[in-house]
Amino acid sequence: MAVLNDEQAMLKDMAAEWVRDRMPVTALRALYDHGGGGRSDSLGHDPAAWAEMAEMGWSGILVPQEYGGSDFGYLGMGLVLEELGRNLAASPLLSSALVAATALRLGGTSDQKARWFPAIADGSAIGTLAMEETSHHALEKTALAATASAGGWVLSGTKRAVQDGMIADFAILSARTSGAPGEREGLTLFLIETGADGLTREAMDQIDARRPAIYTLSDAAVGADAVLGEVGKGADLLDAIVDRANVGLAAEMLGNAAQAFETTLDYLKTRVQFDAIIGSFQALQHRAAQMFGELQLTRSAVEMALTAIDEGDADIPALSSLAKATAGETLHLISSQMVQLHGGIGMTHEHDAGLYLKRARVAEQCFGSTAWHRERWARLRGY
Amino acid sequence: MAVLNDEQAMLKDMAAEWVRDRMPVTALRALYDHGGGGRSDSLGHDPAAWAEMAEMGWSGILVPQEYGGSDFGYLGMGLVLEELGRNLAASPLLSSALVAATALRLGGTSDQKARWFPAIADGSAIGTLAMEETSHHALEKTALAATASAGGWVLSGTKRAVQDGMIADFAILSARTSGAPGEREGLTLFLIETGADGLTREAMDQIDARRPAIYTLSDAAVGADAVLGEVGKGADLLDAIVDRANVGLAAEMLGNAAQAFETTLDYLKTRVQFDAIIGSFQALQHRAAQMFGELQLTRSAVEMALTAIDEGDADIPALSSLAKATAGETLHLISSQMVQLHGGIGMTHEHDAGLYLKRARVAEQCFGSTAWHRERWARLRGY
Amino acid sequence: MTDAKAMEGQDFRQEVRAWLKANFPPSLTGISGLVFQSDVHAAAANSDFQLWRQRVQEKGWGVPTWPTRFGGADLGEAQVRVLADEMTAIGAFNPIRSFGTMMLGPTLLEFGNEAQKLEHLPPIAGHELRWCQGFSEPGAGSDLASLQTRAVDMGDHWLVNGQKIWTSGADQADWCFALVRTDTSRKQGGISFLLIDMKSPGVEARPIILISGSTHFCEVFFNDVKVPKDNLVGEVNQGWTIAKRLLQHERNSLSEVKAEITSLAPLAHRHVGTDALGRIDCPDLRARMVRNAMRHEAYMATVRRFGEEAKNGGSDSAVSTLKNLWSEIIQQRSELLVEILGGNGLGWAGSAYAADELEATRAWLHSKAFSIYGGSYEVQNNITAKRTLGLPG
Amino acid sequence: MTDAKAMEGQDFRQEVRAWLKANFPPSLTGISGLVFQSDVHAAAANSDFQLWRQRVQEKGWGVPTWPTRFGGADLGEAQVRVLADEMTAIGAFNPIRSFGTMMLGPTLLEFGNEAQKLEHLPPIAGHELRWCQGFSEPGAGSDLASLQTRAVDMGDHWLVNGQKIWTSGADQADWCFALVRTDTSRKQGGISFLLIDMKSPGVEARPIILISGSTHFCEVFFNDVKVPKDNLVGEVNQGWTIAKRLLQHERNSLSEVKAEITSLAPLAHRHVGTDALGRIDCPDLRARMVRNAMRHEAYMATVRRFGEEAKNGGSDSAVSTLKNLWSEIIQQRSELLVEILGGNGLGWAGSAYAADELEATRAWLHSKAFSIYGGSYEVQNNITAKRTLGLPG
Repeated sequence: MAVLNDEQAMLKDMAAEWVRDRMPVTALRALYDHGGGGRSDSLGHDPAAWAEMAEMGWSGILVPQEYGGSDFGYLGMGLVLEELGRNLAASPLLSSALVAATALRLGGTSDQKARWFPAIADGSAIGTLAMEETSHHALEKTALAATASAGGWVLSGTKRAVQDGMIADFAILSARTSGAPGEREGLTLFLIETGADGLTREAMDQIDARRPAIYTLSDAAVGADAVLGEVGKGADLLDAIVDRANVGLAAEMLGNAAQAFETTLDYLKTRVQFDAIIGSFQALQHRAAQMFGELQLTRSAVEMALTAIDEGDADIPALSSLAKATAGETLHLISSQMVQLHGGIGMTHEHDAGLYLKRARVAEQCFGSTAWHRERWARLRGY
Repeated sequence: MAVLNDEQAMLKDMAAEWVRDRMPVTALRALYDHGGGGRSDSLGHDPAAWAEMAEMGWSGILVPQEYGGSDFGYLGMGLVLEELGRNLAASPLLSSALVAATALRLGGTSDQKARWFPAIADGSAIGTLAMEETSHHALEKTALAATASAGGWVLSGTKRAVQDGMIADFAILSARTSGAPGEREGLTLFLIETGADGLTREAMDQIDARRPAIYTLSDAAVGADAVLGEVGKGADLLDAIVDRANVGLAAEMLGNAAQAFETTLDYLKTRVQFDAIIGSFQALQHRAAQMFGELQLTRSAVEMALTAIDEGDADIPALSSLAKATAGETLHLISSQMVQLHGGIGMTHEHDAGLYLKRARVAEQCFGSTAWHRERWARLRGY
Repeated sequence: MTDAKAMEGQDFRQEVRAWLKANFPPSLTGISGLVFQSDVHAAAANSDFQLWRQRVQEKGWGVPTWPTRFGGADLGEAQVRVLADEMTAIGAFNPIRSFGTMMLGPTLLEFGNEAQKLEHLPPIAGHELRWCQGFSEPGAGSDLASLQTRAVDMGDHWLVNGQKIWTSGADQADWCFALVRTDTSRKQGGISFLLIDMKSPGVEARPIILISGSTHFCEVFFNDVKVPKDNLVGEVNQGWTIAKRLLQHERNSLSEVKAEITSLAPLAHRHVGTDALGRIDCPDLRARMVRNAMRHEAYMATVRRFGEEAKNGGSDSAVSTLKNLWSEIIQQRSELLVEILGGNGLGWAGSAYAADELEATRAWLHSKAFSIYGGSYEVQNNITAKRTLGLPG
Repeated sequence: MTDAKAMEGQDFRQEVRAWLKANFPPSLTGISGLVFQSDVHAAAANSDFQLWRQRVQEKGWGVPTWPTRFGGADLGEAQVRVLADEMTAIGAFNPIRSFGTMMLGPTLLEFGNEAQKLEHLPPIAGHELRWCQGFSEPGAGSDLASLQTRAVDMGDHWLVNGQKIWTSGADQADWCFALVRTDTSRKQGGISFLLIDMKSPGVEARPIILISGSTHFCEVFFNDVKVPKDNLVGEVNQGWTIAKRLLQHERNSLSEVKAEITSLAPLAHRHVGTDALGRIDCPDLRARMVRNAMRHEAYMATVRRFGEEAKNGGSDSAVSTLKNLWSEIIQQRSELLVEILGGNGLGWAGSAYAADELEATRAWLHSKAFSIYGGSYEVQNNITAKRTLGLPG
């Protein structure tokens, strides 16, 4: 653990306790149907739990105090996300209180801030980021078209895998105001309410029981005041938002991995085969030792990146990719080994191992895969 | 093992017996000085042993029968190289009887064949390939210039890491007759005698106690009849030669790896620590099982490639790279683990582990590294 | 092989070729027999498959090495190879392949009495009855010797009580070959091999839902199930020996899977894109794909090599090694396929994902079992270390 | 920290900064202290280093936490951190660092008697006498408890017979702290901790040639060596307890190595080339370089994190984990460096290779020891599994 100040330590303890009591893995299981898919009526999270989280002030951690938040910083937010990750708690905290709040912090107009920050902080509105159009993270491939009109802009196109997209009240949406797909130039970010005319959404039944959405925009009109940042220069702003999103997600993945490891370790200490506790077999001991080592690297990379954001470090892009890629590799390993080391029972839907495995792959892929972030880090570091 | 015919099985048995009796690893040690470098007076091999190998007909395995060889095929040659590899036997068999003989088979004129095949077959002449100019295999980077002259060509430039370069009587040498370094077009292969005017050579003190050489050519003249293949179109011919060289080297590496594994396995079965034979520790057992699996993949890849050459398979380039890369990865693993599993004693020059480690890295790098062959395979297979 | 034998082989090859030409329904060309093997409904619904099965059954070629009186064709190993080669050449498959033919059959041939063979082998050869394997138990996954299901000798029958788990297709099976404990005072030495009619009162099979959504595996409960004394195979307490032989058959069949390698490269070019040099546009993913594909190619060569060596009297001592290589390579491949699909490879169901994307996701989840069933990765490594490499302890 | 304490810290920082400015010879800026530590001749030849060492010694800052009467400066942990920070900031180093200061010193402070401390600590603090560590034996590499070197109580002295191995710098050492067997009937409980003068009759040190050509390690033979009774540290047969503490110091110092990361990318661009997209022109090598470098960066963050946590009262229970991460990452890096150099990275000596190429090759060979010495990779994993993770057995 990073060295925390008293307030951070208190926040972490509170989050740990609440997650343990209120959000056991069975809370996630309630989002699944009997056969292993998402329930048809699922929202992909538990609104009552979300209300409690807002009540505790977590949704306002990144909202400036003048707008009703605590401006507690990314390390604080990371501590909460890590605890939520331990039990795979599904909530829009990352999408709204980190990602959407970050977009407003970095690119929002004062009107946008005044309108949405208070609602993010008190949990009454949920924001998200609508960015991906293909199966892989690639902002330059954006094709969704924004055409200038008299009163503002008209948007047409499709966004996939909008996180918490079915419950979001507004989205930060990337669109192309000039140039062609493949170019970084010509992107612009818009803030659009999900109830807007011309915007329809369809839920995606994802393996982790979350409900991302496909947004289809057909001549959806927004005002000129919907723009975040500069028209046509949205790529850098979007990268900055996604950098912070990835670090937050990496913190959640650290929690996933830490708990998956501990659950597996407990199993190794109790399961008997061949007349021995299987945790006494040296091959499994060494595998556990290796996983523990990977967890150490991951925690360091995640906490370093969280701290860098709070400190406004110029190296945030590389540190963000380092955190996400390290967390991705570690979670991949540990979630796979969680199934393997539990043996047959780990293969059943009834057991938690599969839930960690499924969430792991979604998280690994979201906001750029492990491979994508390795490449980005490599370019940034001159390889 | 591949399924061998009677003659192949007999050859293999003979080679195994001779290597065991005549070329223990101590034979290699005689090429090292006390401190771990090559002896200053070393030729990088034992001429008396080489004479015996020629006597047994191994140097003529790839020489057509009309020129005094047995034309026994690449699988047969691979069997011998594998056995030699077991005890790290240093000899010019690969350079001369495989690589130079292959060059003549694929590109030699009838005069060249008549002059050199009989001498290769009876061991009275040693041939080699002089190809590399930089630290990495890259035939297109060839800069050594061949300028047309009245009677033929004048060569100027430098070749590095010419295998068995100090004892070779002639070399197949790649030179640029047109174009610029970086281009595949414009290469031509020449057969040059190492005693030629204008050719000087310098021994390289390599970690494996072999003696590759640097050849410096200063206006060295060769006749028009020194050309192999077509002027300016040498790249494809050279690739074909190197493909076969790599498979032969991979067979030797298979032998290196197999023996390194068996020696280590024997150690695991006898060394006692913590009151137990260390081979009873499960973590080491599983590591041994894994290495055994890698050896299986390697043997299959090597034998498949050897057979493909004998059958004139169109897929030789990819199968050659598969064999070399697989052997490289396996030998890398096993030679490193040989040191690790022997513990402190494996770190001493007195023990054989270091000799396997050193030879391994040289072989991994020679004729294109493991990474180079992975990339080549990937391009050939459309990745 | 002598010339005379080679000639015989040639004659047989001609016969097989002609028969296949006349009898194999072209509509089935290139279809994997596994499709029908694992789905009883698909098998029943396809009339060409029914026809093909009937024809092969009549010929005895579904179990070609078995004696003709048990439904086989009494062929020698060389002829079986010819038959397999010719089937492969035209994209045909053996429609009789099942748990019964691959595992129980060979075991009964070796350990069963004549009455058992006559009763059970022909329905297996005719694919009339389906068998399941009752070995694993909740407390004894890879550690079969610890099994607890009791069979008590009641004089005229065995009374069976206990629970099995990971029983493939138990809910659709007619019979079960099971390991049961007949002596509690010994471990391996107290186990017997019993044939149990799944329609017996007291037998209940409950499908288990796997992480892939599959319900192929079941829990099977035995509550005071009466099993005739004649259904014991071999001697009482000889079950461990029989099971070890049977598991050899299982491992052989698992490592024999000879699927063709379909390159993932075109899919990656489509989903991930291509860089200016024509490479898959994600270097780290590409590097891992390449390494996996190279290992896969070397693995397939290894399967062929072991096959060749086995024909020439080589040992099968490296089956555990093969199985671990296979599970590692295929699991990695499944992961890569999902990674190539990116966000589209993470769906469970619904119109937001294409059918082949959903199939890839389920197959990836299913692949996690490869290193667990049929002897876990860890157990296979133990076997390689001790049996193949001779390491102590 | 209270404000008053912080003020004190500030004052001390000013003092250190001023003293360093006045006393650190600029010619030594940025040089690793290890250069002089491992090469007695280099140390003797450099007059600035001699000067620097003398000044630090007089100040007591080579062993800043030791009491002043033993040659230290009696500083607290906070002051030591300030001292280290300020040295790092100007590229200075501790010139007194040795086996004696890092391992024997702390051990003597804890277990030695006053006479031993007064005799041995000042020469260590003054870097006047060199120590070596006589623990490993030919038959007991990682398994110290099996050691065989005997020390027999002869009334007025101990008589020592036996052989040690892997003794760093024994041929240049003045003294040896050794583990010896004083009771053959017990294993760990029969070991004592003895200080042996290397000039005693019967002591012989023979350098071992390593695969890297290094002769830093020695075999040490003890033939009827007489050792004064006073040279026993702690109680008879308490050696195991003392050694465990000492090895903790060793592990701490091993995992503390905080070399800066120098990117291998420029070297690779030079040797391997750059593709049309500006990437190192060998995708598989590049992918492995990137992964290694990312792990290295995360590892350095981990060292810093553990350092921070330790300052705040965290435990050092993960030292074995750190050591294995470190050895794996550095060994891989050494392999990559040699791979980047290609054929030029495979030379032993001579003009055909550049000096930095030869150095890289030797360093790579030497790096193979990292996972062997100071507790092998396997032993460290055992420790992590049992001590840190609480796994049984």
